[in-house]
Amino acid sequence: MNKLDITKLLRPAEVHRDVYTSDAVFAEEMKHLFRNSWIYVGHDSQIPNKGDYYSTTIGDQPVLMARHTDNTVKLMYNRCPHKGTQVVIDTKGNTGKFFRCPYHAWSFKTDGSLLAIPLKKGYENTGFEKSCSSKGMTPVENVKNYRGFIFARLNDSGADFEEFFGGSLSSLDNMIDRSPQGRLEVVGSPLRYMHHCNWKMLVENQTDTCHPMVAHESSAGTVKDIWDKEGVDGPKPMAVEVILPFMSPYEFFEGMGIRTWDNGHGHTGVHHSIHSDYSVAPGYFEQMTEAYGEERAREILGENRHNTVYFPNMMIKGPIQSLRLFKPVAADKTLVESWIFRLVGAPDMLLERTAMYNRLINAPTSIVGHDDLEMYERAQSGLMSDGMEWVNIQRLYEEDEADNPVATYNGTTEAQMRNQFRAWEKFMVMSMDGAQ
Amino acid sequence: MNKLDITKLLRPAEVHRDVYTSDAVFAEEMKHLFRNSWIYVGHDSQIPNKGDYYSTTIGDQPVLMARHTDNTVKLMYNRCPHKGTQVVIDTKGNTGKFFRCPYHAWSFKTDGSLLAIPLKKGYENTGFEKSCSSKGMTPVENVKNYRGFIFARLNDSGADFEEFFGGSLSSLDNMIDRSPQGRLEVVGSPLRYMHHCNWKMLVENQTDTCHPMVAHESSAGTVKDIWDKEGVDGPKPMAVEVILPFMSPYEFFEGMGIRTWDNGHGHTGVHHSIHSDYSVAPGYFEQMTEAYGEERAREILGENRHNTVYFPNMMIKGPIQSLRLFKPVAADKTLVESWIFRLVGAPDMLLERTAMYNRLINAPTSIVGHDDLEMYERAQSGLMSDGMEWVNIQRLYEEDEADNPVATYNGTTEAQMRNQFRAWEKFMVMSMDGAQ
Amino acid sequence: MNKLDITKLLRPAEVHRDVYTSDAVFAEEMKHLFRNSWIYVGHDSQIPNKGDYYSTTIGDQPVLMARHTDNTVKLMYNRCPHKGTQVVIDTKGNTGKFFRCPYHAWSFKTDGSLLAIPLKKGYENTGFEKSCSSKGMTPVENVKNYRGFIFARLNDSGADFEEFFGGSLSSLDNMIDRSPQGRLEVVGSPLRYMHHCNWKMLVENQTDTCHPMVAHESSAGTVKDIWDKEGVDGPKPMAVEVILPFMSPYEFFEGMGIRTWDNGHGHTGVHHSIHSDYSVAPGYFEQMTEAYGEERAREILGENRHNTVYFPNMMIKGPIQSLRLFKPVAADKTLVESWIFRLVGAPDMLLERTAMYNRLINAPTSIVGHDDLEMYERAQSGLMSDGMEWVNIQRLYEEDEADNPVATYNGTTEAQMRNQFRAWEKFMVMSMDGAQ
Amino acid sequence: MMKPTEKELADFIIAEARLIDERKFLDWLALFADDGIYWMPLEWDQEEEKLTTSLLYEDMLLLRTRVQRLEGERTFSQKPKSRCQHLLQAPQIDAIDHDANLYQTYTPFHYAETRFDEQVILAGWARHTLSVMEGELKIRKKRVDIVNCDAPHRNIQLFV
Amino acid sequence: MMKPTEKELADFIIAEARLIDERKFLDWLALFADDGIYWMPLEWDQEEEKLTTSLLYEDMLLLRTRVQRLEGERTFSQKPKSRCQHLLQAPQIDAIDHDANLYQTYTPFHYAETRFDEQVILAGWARHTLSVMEGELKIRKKRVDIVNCDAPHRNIQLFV
Amino acid sequence: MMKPTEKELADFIIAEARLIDERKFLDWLALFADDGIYWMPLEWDQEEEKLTTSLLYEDMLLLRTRVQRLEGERTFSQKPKSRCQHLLQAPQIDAIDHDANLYQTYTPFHYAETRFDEQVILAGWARHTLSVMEGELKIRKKRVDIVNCDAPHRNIQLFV
Ligand code: FES
Ligand code: FES
Ligand code: FES
Ligand SMILES: [Fe+3]
Ligand SMILES: [Fe+3]
Ligand SMILES: [Fe+3]
Repeated sequence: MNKLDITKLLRPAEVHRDVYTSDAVFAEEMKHLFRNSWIYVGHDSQIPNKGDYYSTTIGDQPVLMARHTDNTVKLMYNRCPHKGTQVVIDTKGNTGKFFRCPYHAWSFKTDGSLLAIPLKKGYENTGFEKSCSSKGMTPVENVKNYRGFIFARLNDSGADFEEFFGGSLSSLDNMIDRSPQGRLEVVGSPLRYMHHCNWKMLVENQTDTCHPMVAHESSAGTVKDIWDKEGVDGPKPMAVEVILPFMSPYEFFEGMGIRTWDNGHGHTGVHHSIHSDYSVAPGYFEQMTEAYGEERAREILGENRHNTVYFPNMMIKGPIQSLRLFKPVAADKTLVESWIFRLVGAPDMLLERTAMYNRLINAPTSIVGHDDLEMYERAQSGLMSDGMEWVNIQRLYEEDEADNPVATYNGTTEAQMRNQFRAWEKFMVMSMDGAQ
Repeated sequence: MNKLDITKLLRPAEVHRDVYTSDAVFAEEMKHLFRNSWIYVGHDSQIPNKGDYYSTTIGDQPVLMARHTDNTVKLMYNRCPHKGTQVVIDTKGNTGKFFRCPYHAWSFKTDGSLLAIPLKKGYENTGFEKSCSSKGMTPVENVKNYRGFIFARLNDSGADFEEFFGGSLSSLDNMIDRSPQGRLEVVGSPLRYMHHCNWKMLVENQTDTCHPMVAHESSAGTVKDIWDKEGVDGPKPMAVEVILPFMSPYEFFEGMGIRTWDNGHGHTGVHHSIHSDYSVAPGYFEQMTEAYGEERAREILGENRHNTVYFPNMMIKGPIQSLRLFKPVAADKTLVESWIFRLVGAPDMLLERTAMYNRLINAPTSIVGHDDLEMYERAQSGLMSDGMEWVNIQRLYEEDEADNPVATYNGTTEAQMRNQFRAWEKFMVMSMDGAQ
Repeated sequence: MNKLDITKLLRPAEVHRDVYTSDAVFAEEMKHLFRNSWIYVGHDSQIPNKGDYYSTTIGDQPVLMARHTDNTVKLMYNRCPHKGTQVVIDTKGNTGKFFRCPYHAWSFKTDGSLLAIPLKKGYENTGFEKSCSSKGMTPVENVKNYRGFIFARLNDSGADFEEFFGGSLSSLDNMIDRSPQGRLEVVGSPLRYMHHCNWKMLVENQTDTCHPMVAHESSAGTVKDIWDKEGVDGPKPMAVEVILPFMSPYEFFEGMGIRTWDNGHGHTGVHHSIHSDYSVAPGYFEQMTEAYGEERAREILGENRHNTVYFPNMMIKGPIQSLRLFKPVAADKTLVESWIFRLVGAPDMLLERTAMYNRLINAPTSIVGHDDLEMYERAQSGLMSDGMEWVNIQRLYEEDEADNPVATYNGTTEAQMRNQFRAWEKFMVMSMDGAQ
Repeated sequence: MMKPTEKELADFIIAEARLIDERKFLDWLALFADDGIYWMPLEWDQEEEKLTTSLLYEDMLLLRTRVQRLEGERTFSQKPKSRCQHLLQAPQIDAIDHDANLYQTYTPFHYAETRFDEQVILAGWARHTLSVMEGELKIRKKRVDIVNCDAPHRNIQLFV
Repeated sequence: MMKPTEKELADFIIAEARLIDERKFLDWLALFADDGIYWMPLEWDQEEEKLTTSLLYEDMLLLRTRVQRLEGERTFSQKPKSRCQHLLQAPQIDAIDHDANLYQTYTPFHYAETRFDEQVILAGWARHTLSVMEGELKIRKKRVDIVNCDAPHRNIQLFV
Repeated sequence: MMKPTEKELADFIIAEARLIDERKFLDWLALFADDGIYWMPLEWDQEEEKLTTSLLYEDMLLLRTRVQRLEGERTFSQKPKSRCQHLLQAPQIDAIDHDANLYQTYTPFHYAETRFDEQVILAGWARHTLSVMEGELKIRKKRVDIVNCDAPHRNIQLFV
């Protein structure tokens, strides 16, 4: 496909269904969008020691993240330069001083560079040194460790990290600052939840504030109903505290506000959010005051953003220290990974709430998850209908929107979805030929 | 593909194997054939009350059939105009006065037209009213309720209902007239039987009179063998009565005759059929006489057509009140639905035989079904062979056949298959460009 | 694809990953490579009696091998000329004097030629005799029975049998000569082992002498470890004798040597092999001497070739009387069949070892098999990485290699892999247009 | 045996499944009473037996037909033959009525059927109605409900 | 019953699964103690209950919510409804402590859940901790480990 | 124990499967007699043990090799490790011969093996030949037939 094919798929407030259903479009996303963008890879607390590694994917590319001998985090394509074998396939482990391919024992330093080949003399006078294989595993050059969060851009050219994310990093900062030590640690394994729908439906949903009171009436509404009936006086149980806000009225979501940034990033909960009224963890504020001083502590904890979308495929919740990665598998298949973090130096009660939130909202066994997956998959099959070819994202659309990428809106706007698709077009076509 | 690509796949008495195996041809069938033809959707007894709905597919298109407030049957694409969600996915139910999308609660009248949108003000001054989404769910305009049987044509242009079916409606009439009240009712759920073969193989088989005594020797032949050995005198059990005729000799099938109509319709059993000699249900003839007068009653019951094929993908058996729908899923995948009907006002014994026939012949657990599926799937894989590229349907071929679409033949002819493929070409290319 | 597309995928000592991963390349392999080459079909001991048949595939083509009334082995496409039904699908059986299609009972002689059609008169004056269907099942003309081993070439033109295999037949001869009667018999069913990788990875592995001590350290190495610890004095158990040699040092494999022949054939173990030191079966040498005379007997038994690759997709082990067929299913799917043979007239002990070798090395339940499959499948997914597009087969590469197809090398060379890919190109393009 | 024990009832159910797995179909038929019925409903919680469609509702004549067909020379859908395997939870005894000579059992099961390289696994519950006849337990009715009774199945050729 | 026998413990486990299969969810809830917990770990050999992610870790309030939701008018993911089936190996009694009033059982199972035309089969082990309360066995904790706990599952909507 | 009861025989079979599921492979090996054999035929109704191909036909030396390999540092096909689960029907006692000290059991099973995100379920029957040795039951031969023995399997890495 060429630039024109892509641009034809978008209108200011409508998206052609092929964007969600076409295998060809998906292939272009892997080839362009996911290489021109900065993609979240993992957290450096997953590989604390030299030789630790973590293997994952960026789009459809298998990559390997390792803690190098110089203690920096290195990223390389997980592919042996000899015959293509994935050097490790365990998601995590420690490889010691070097990686060793299990097929013929070629070995590589933890930055991927070639260390040794058995019977090396077999390559003398063969021109081997001129082959691409002689360099070792191909490194990914553009890697950024932002306060522990590892991002990478596969293509050499493109926006640099700060330019790409701009003001949106403030949400990551707030999540990290909530640790008195300014440090997060990944806890446990991520929830892995397979969806038979396009990855973008999930990303759009993160700032879709008009669906909770409808789609989640069955889950949050039932909790509310049961709590109203059975609820004793005094403090709500943690689970109730977490789920009830999903049933807030439209006014609540209108009032929370939505902010957009350049390059498709944005967040809900500018003024308040469903996380604002969680009960306080004893001792936490004191720890924060000690670390930051009272004013700054209030500032940090006063910021209760709901969902922050990092274009193209990640979402974080600062106040609950969770991160969701929407991994594209196929045009109609998406793997959602839901990670949680410990606020180093903060009370366990916060981690307990984070873990509870994760299983109550993000698990394949979660009733809230059931509500959402049902919508996505109904949409994926509904879009096969030729009765209408366009998806509508027109709510609170303003003509000059595109001119002010950084802006704040009424919380029920679909502006952030439109913001995402403007970025989608930008990073799809930037490495495309004009015609093909 | 263009017209020429399609026409090259057919010869007067031979069919190129790509017609059965090519994904590209299948895609064109969905895009042209299944939209230019009148396709059976369902029966209005499935949705007797206002607000009742039934969801199904036409080709690869999800549609929703509903009983509207004015008591008429409405058909619409099952796709929310907002973000594409299928509004209902339950096959059947009652939605009350309106449909409500589960994602953001847009609501629609039971004819699909937009009823309401929450926070509607969010669309003011956005140009929303000019978008396709503002109209609601897209209706299917060309719908015909023929004595309870609902048919639809997705494309605006094409043959109208009477022109499309012509004389073939006489078989539907006979099935319906067999009710003293001239009314049928769907009974129970359909059998659903998945076949890994092309849908046309099943349709051709409906008028393939040279296979029963061969392919069904294992089932019908065994019943015959056991009955000959064990059979006591006196009346045959219903099951024996139903299965034995499958083993009739070639002469029987030659004599039964085959009739073809224009546009690919046709039927076996012009003069008699395997259904002719069923024992009489006590009281039934009296009921019929009372309803129609003796002469007309004899006329109705004297007509014992075997299989009537309604091009492209439906077959009915008037004397046994059953209907089979051959739903295309992929070039090599077909879902067969087998439905049965109650003759309103007739003795239960007839329904008992109908139900028995359905499970004995059409179930995935039926030995007769096993015989047939084995042939289809062996053919689907056999056609992968490049040793021969053409399927032969030459039996009793006559050069001038095409000039007399409405005709009656020796019962072992393959003329009806040829008739189907002439219609296949017609309805494939009528909406195609000459070249592409 | 055209010639140029194919040739661009190969370099003298590198292979583009698309050769293993592209569906388009796979389709061309089925269309050209597997029809221009002589492919192993089966062994005539599988169909000893008239009317015996064996059904299998050549590339993606279903074929049927039968013992004809004249006692010769006939091969035909397994496809009924009427509507394409596979005439038999049982892998083996006896059909008596003729094949009979189960759908409409057309019957065929055991060479495929049409025998009879029920109601044949139905085809009079229809032009049927001019149709391709009137000839019966399409025979495969180019069939060779080489001392019991049946090979076929689907395309009419191309290299003839002797030219195609040249000197490589010496390995088959040696395997057969090991029977005092010069006759082999298939024993039992083949192991069937599904691999999610490209078929060529398995073929290359057959002469990959640098992987055993690495990839099989877990299996052979553990046997060695346990045997060193537990091993009593005296003779090794048969299993130990079979597995230990896999752990031989590089020098052993360097010394064994590799020989290549024209058209992609070649073998390891020119001078000695992992099969050289098996203990002797009592009485066997006497049987051989009686049959061949002592000198010739020593000559036969002195030849202990390791793996002989018959391009494109078969491997035999003469000293252990086993044959492996690497059947392509898709670009990333390969079915491996591992067959064993009885040396007619030789002691059972040899068959016992052959059977043991098969289950210890080639079974889906075999630890040695687990080692290898892990490598292939890691490579198949690793090749999806765009960090490097070429597979390296440069070990001991010599510039003028291509000029001397028949040659002997140091046993650790990758020359036979290069030899295979030169043949791959040759038999891919020989039936292609120059451009397209 | 005039009054079967719970163990005898359970052993009978277990033995029945084993006969099918071992393809001893004639012995299996012999476990049915002359008026025995083998029923697989099409719908969840189906009540109606005869006036609506079922997957299977067969008397001894039809069951004998099936068994004879499975070994038939011209039974093409059994070339090659299917194989099956039953895995039973311990049968529960739902009713014992010595006076009425009626015994009800409830047996959750998984059923694997394979042919060529395809294997399907069905999950469900078997409900047996048994009576003692001439001193032996006989099947008056075997009702088999599979959890996905309304799914689009392909061939199910042996006995669940 | 003050001191349950091995058979009573096993029968309880078997009855529990049947209640789920028969969608008698309220009766099923009644088998739990007020402080009962239903736990499905996310990781193999997981020890930690609260300070790491689990697939499920629910008290009675949340379980009641699930049950009420399953029948809800606006529970779209249950239109149509899911169905499930349990197949249990005979429960093993791992611990009997009458003094502590604690009983441990271990039950390998396969679980089939189906909706529309999809069926998933989960394999795992259920570990029950039971106590006698007011003369009846109650579930203090039900721990369910599935063999592929860390696989990317789609919806699991009923009770394993 | 000189003369095992039917219950002891059944419990032994159930305990054996549990040891495999819990990856207590050394304890599992200890259940075999020194001349113990673990056999998985390749063909349906296979009689021949040594002069034709089997999926598995292993003595203690080879079984010890497998067990040691599973924990090996360089066992790449077990990085990550496979997991498995057995679900057994109640073992049936086919033969008790105290004089010959031979006991035969028959156990239908489903076996789930998983690695990464793949899960395979095998259905079959285990036939154990047991003897009492030094007061303990030992496995002389374990024969495992799977219903699709001739299907094209991928890796089966643990013990069915
Ligand atoms: S493939 Fe990695 S060393 Fe050969
Ligand atoms: S998708 Fe239907 S209301 Fe939004
Ligand atoms: S298909 Fe073979 S005889 Fe008709
Ligand atoms: Fe949601
Ligand atoms: Fe038929
Ligand atoms: Fe190997």
